[in-house]
Amino acid sequence: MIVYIVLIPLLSSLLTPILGLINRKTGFFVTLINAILTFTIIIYSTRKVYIYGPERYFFGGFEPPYGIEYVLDGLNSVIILIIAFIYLLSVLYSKKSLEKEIEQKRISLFYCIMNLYFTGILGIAITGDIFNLYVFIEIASLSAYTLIAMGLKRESLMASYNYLIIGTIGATFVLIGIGYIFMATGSLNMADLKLRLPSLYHSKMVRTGFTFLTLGLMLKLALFPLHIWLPNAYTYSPSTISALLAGTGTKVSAYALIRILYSVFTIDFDVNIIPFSKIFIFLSLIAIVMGSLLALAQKNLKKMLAYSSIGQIGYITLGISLANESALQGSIIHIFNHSLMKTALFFIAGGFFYKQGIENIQDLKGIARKMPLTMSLFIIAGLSLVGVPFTAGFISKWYIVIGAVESKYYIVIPVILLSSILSLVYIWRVLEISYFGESNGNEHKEELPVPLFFPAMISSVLCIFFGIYTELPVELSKRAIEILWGY
Amino acid sequence: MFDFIVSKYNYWISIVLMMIGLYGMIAKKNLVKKIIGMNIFQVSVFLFYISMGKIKGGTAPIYWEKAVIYDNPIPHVLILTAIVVSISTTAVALAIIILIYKKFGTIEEDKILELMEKENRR
Amino acid sequence: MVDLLLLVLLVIFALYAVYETDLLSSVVILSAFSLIMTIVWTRLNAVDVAFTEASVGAGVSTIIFLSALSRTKRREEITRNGKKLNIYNFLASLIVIFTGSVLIYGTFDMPDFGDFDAPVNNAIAPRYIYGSMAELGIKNFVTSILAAYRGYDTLGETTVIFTAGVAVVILLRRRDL
Amino acid sequence: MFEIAILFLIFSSFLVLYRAIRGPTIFDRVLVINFIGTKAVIILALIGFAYGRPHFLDIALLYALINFVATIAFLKYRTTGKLG
Repeated sequence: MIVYIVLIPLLSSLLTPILGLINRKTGFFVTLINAILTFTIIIYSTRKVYIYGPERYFFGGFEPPYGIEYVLDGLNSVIILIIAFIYLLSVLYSKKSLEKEIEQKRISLFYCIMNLYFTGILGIAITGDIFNLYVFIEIASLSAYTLIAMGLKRESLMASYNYLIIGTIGATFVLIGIGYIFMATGSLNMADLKLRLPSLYHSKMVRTGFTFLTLGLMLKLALFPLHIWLPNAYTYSPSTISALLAGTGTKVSAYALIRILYSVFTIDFDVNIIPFSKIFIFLSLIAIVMGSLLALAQKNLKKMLAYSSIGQIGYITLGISLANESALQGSIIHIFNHSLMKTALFFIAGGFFYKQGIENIQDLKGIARKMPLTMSLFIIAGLSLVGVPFTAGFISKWYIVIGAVESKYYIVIPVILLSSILSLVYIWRVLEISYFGESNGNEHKEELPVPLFFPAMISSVLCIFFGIYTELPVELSKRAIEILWGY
Repeated sequence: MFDFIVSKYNYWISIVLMMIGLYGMIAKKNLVKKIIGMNIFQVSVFLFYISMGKIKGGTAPIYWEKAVIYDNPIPHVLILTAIVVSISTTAVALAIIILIYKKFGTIEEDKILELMEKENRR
Repeated sequence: MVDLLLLVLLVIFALYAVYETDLLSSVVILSAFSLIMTIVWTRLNAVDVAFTEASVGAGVSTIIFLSALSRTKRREEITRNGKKLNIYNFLASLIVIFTGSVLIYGTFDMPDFGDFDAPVNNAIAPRYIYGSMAELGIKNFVTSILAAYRGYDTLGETTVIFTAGVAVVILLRRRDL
Repeated sequence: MFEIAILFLIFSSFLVLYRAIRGPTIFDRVLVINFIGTKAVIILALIGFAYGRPHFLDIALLYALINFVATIAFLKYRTTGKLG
């Protein structure tokens, strides 16, 4: 069954341009059917994994170290669940939003690339082979470059080009890292590597390979000093794509990092043998603070959200590098929650652009009186971003703080508090302008059209829902931890 | 010492080549030049992979009655895949560069940044 | 000896391709770089890879570069604005030297070049060399791995080409589709 | 025997390197590529014989073809300023 998770998006990406020759409107429907079908299969197989344990599929029937395998276990089932959900929402959103942002004659090819991107990220999440990971990283990246380049402004081309250069350096670093590890072990299968590596932990080759693998993934993940490509890429791409990339792109790299750190290498290697943990806790803390500070300085709404993403990525890597159960659990829940809330915020920002053509925060004056419902969704998602109790963002931060206390890194607590206050400030700035700013002109109500409003509503309501009923993310992430800690 | 150098020089030269390419990618301001650097960088990584599959006295991994030792075929397979990935990246990058030239009228990074700043100030 | 000479030639070409300001010459030199690389790979017995590089690296990529140059500019313009550029170049070379030294540090306990007992050659490779003929009946081991054992990678590779093709069409095509 | 022949050919490639780097016009460089390409064909054929596996001749043939195409592309670009 799990083989269809990648094959259906791939098939639909072939189908979209062909059917697009007949009628342009088919692109959307094929993509929608694909998203629904994939999501259904993922729910079904996640449930199966949850009940019966990890599922494996051998391609061509060749057993693992020799052939390539798919593995679906507790960890990546969480990730593909959220990815498929965000993709479904983005596809629903895209129909109306793309009408204004993409030339209609290119629409079917655009959907084709979107499906290829979906194929790529699902492929990264589900593969059990380390070289296959590289191939799918390239599929996802190539389609992401193209999607970003389709933005309305000419800056989008430059953003796409910069992402291409940095992304290719990252991917090639991953390739070098795979080469070094392959040279030391002679194997490419993740499960097999986990067995072969421990006796080689003191080899310089393995350490260098590890360094380059993590460095490459950090470039893709946009951790603070390596983040330069992210703000422009998110700002200048079409609204649907901003939301899709913010919800899935960096999350999948975070997943790949967790997989490499804890499932290919072991926690003993990360913490005791090399000083990985210390360096990255430090970097993540800087990322958390700097992301929020830079977000404060922005004039453009989407750019502000993009910089806030950099801060939130800091939380994820912090949880990963603290390397204990609660922190890692917090990190996985944060991947889940941050996808929901950032997607909601980008949907709403795209909605402002669709309805009023607004991009800068300064121009939002009085918009809350024109679109009260939309603005209330913005408040919900924004508060969740800040981490107010009873929202989803609170849960993940809580787990990370517990993890920090367990590892006795007390400095984490003031930093998280500081960053929460900073994010409250930048969310508040938007709210203040939109509620109390003097608007010029008419103030009759005009909400977003339903196709734009509905996905934004779903994702922001879920932010509250998962803040109160925490069972689903907590249980799923607990299962993921069990996989990583091996019991 | 001499043995050490002789036994490693192949890897070292491929690393030197990688670094030449990486320098071209980072330091050069011309957009096409960056892509040329990228090509050199990736091809040198491929050279590194192929070097690790070589065995002294081995022959090409195609069945042959007289063969005693075959070279390791796995790196060859991986690199066949990677070459195609590399050429695809080049193609997409050059397509973006053509569009950039159409919209900005130049392919020098500094000039494009200047143009973008002017636009933002307005 | 032959291999060393070829590698030196590679380094000269690479340096020159990065240094040259005339982009057309740079592309020409890059093509020569690929040609020499093909000979190196044939010396290392990677026949199939050399095949692909000869057609893709030296042929297709040169033509792609040329068609891109024909729609943009031929010359790289060097703007010399004094110190700023120098600091930038200095930083770039610092990053490059650091990366390179980490990579070279990693080579210190690598198995020697051409070592039969290296782990690469003993973990999963023997199964392909001695078993694939009986299992699949293909004389070329590279082909049998590419098409059967790691066939899924090849599917990914094809998808990458498809992605690149659609990307180029969507970015550059002016007519309807 | 074959090894020495290969060495000589590589050495002759070094000789034309001067034209590749100094070469005042683009034609000098195209000529260099053509020259190196031709040498490469012969070297590949020789490597095949040196290793006792004449299958390598296939690559040499492919090589000769590709070399030709690239040169044509260069010259077309140079004369018309366009490709296709």
